[in-house]
Amino acid sequence: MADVNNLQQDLEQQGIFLSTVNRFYNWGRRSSIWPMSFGLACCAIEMMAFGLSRYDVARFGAELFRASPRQSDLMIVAGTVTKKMLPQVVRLYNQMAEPRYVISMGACATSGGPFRDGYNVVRGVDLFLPVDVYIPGCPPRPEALMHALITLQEQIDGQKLGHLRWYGKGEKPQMHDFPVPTFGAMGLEVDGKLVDPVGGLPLLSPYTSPENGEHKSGQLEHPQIARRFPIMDPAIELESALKARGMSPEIAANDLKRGEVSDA
Amino acid sequence: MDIPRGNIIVMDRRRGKLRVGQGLIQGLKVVWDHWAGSFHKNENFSQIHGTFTVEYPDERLPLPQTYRNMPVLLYDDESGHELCTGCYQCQRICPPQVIHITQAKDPVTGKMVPAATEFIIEYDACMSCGFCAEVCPFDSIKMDHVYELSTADRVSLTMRKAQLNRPISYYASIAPDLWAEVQAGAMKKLQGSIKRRPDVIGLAAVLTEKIKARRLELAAAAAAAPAAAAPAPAAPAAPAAKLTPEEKAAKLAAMKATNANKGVAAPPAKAPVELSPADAKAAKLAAIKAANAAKQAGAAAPPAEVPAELPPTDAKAAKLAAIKAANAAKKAAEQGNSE
Amino acid sequence: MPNLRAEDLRALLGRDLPGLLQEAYPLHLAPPPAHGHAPPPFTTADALVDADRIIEAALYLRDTLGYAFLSDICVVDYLADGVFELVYRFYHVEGGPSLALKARVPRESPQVPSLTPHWPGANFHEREAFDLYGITFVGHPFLRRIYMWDEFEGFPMRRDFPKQGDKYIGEEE
Amino acid sequence: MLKTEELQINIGPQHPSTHGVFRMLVTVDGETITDLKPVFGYLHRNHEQLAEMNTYQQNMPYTDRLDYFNAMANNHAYAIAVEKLVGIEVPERAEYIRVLMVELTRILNHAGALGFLINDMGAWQTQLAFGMREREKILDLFESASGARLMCNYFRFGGVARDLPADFMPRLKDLLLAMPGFVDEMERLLRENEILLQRSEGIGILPQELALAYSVTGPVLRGSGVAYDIRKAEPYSIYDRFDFDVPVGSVGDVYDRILVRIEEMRQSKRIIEQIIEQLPDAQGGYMNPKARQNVRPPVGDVYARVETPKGELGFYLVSDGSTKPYRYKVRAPSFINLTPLGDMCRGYKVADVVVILGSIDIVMGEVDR
Repeated sequence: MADVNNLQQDLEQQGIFLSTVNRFYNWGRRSSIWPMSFGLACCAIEMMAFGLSRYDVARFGAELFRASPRQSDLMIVAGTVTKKMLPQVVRLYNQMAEPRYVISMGACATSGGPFRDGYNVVRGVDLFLPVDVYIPGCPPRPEALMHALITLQEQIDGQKLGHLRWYGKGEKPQMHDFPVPTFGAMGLEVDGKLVDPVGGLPLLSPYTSPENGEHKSGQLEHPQIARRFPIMDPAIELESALKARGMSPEIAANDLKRGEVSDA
Repeated sequence: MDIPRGNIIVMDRRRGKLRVGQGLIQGLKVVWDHWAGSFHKNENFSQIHGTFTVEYPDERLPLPQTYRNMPVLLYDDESGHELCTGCYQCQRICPPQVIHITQAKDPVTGKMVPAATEFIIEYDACMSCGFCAEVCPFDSIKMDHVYELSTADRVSLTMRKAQLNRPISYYASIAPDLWAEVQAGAMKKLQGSIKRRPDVIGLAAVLTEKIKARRLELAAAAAAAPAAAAPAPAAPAAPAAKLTPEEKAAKLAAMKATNANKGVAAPPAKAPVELSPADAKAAKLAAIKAANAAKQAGAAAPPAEVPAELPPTDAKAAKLAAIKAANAAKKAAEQGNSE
Repeated sequence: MPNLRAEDLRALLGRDLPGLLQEAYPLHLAPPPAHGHAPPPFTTADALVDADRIIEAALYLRDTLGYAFLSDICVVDYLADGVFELVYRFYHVEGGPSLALKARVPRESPQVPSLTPHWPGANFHEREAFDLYGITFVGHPFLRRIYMWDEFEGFPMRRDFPKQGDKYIGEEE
Repeated sequence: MLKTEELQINIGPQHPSTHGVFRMLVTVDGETITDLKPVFGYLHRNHEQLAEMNTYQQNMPYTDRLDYFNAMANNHAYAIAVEKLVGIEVPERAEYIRVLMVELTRILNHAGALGFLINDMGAWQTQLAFGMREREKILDLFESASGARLMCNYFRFGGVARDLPADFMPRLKDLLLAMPGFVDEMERLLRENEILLQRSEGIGILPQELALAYSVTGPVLRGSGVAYDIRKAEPYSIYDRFDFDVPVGSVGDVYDRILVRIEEMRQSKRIIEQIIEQLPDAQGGYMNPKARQNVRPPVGDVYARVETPKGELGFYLVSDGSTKPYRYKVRAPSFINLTPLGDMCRGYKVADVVVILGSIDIVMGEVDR
């Protein structure tokens, strides 16, 4: 935090007024993150505990669990996302107003978790939505969720008003709806193409940066893992996933560079 | 019908005669009592009134010793040896199959060595069931208490061995009783496996000092042995073998230093200006981690933080090179011996 | 507390509903291994009844014996023998252990009369069996997939449905 | 009379009052419900298929995630089933610990379930906050014994994972001191509250015969006046050693189910008090030392059931003689208790649907598995 403040001060010394506005604006947003009351499975119980008397998320200004996606800033994906539920999840996310954030709570939402071998389980909600904070754990303690909230607040602190895509005009990448998968005979389909097929495990999300993806695929050269994920070629997977979503890689990457757009 | 040892109670739907508003006032009294009680703290389990909130970042609930969140690997503080022998018990039992082990091989003989060269746990799919810690015959894998693991980078949740390593002293500080139960057996087994570990296999990668010392020791031994038998041919081999690991270690240390600088010293906000996005992310992560570590009241800070910032490929390459160098040294020593 | 055992039920069914009981031939749980001895086949002591007359047997349990509480319907896929076995489990309201009725249907054309018109509680059990195993319950008022979406093809709990993961634990032992 | 057209409404799967991802296809005539069809599968995470890919031992943590409110009760049912299949004996002390945990689970489930029900009625979070406070205390106990708050994974074949920690009993006794006050307070808050009476009396009536025909179990069945409690009807574990009563309702409406749940909390407390008395004399350790965890049961099948807070949870296992179950079937109480939902709601208003659903007390992890 101190470093961020230093930077802010530097900029202010150079007469950049925007940074003060930034700070004020970010302070306002970080202190009133309204989550959507959106419980999927086990983690939702811990999410309720996080909102109730013992952990009391009201101390962070995030106690207003909104039932409507239109009124909420934060989607806590708390639990296993099944293929049958996924279209609804994406639809709900599409309905949320910018700025919007996603916390992927627990192992199931992050990667399918213990159920990732199931025929009806989505192996990571980040295959379909951009996720800001991941929490491992099954289920994570309410404190862990609070820590994720604090992490998210720190991310928000780093955002710059002038370069947020929802204030952008002209050149800036316009936010478009994320494609809602439809039900197919073998699994979920996007534009008639099977995504997340039975039998394979898409390792990387199209919404994390490509370096990360290659990094990971290069990293996991391990006999057991190769056996687990038999048919994957991450580069092709990324490309086809992006294509299937009708998105050019640059736009997808830009969408995700929330914290990384600089003022300069 | 009647039931043994008990009665069937038909619930009485009305306790008394209802008066208008009575129920509401009773209910309001309950709520009022809670409000009035909220000015003092709920001290123990026998109270139902009082403030119950734990103000998380500032105060924390004491965790029981048995608490389990994510598995970590232990190494011995003194010798620097890991307790893990790569026996695959945890990998077999793991219900979601998130543990992946590569067992170490003796570079000279090619035989299995009771140590793991790589140990991957996918934290992002771990179900925290604790079976791995339960079955581990060497008490090497234990459940950590740290739950503040949230991150913006899912890839960083695939933990490799260097990130999983924790000293025994750390585990003994979070679960003293549990460790005391198994300590004697675990240490005895560790001594047994140390004897069967050649070279620097099994030393925790974080302990660069220890590895360096061990290398020097080995090299000295290698140099000493041929020196007695055949000084002439061993002379060129020994210095080379001596130099390479040192070089490597120095390189490793330098890399680590730069990484540490990048990771901890660079302010996250400046990162985008100076560094590539991936580095910025790493820096941010490091900052968060550092903040966590600072929060964790000193003692509990896991020492595995620094190598966590190492790009694993580099680490791997360095390690590989180190092992190769060590092999070369060994071969030289053997040649010396045979001659 | 009523305490009928499976043998008693077989005797009663044989006495009161002749021709209903079938001989419970042993079932193979796995195809015979290439080497080593084959695991023993699965035999059951429960009453195995003609699948087409399951309603008759169930009503006998309910109306004559008083086992009115249909607790569970379970399908087991015996791939090696090419049959599905349905296990109907009944309880007496007074308490005591359960009685099970079993019926076997061929895997190619699994059809059983539905119990739902008589026990509304069988509704979801049968829909689940239809969804996951593809067993058709004749006479069911609303036989649709219950868990998977309607467009889904295949019956995922059948043993020949492709499995995703590879849990190899205990195989080598 | 005015002729109105029927209208279909989807409630869920994302709806604040449906206890998770549950969808109801409601046909209404004006405000009155003419038909209701539940739609499942939004949390169908292939529990049974995964279980057939796992070993018996590996399935224990998966059972936690069936009814994630009552992990201990699920563990109990599964442990009993496998023990019956293999023939493992459980030491007396372990049985006491198990029953203790399961009864604590019952208290926490009912405290939570009533809170959610009142929350669904529109009372926002008052009762829920009180209920969750007691729940948190019990979760603390669970955590100190098993290591986790929700997904305890505490039971093993032949006992429990580890003995109770030293500070468990004092804390439990403390908790029991608070328990009567808590239940009385809950009763004061709810029992005679006019608003609650109006929302729950005569709503969602399930007559006795229908309840039996629909095979519902647990508090829903007892609320309809059938005194069927598996702990009494087919005693398992050591339930035949305890004195406790079985509360039943007389009408079978939502109000009766609330009353039955409140009384069951009292009865659970009674059982726990008896356990505290008898536990020090119990023979044996917390674990049968001869019990192997990686079991290899003989070929055969078994059905074992327990009374979880929600009803009859049964496990049907078929063994092929290997370490993995050949067939693993869960008879989930929440799932079957939903069967009569359509009949219970027919003729009531749309606003009553969430109340009736709340009074059934479902958990989607168990419904969809």
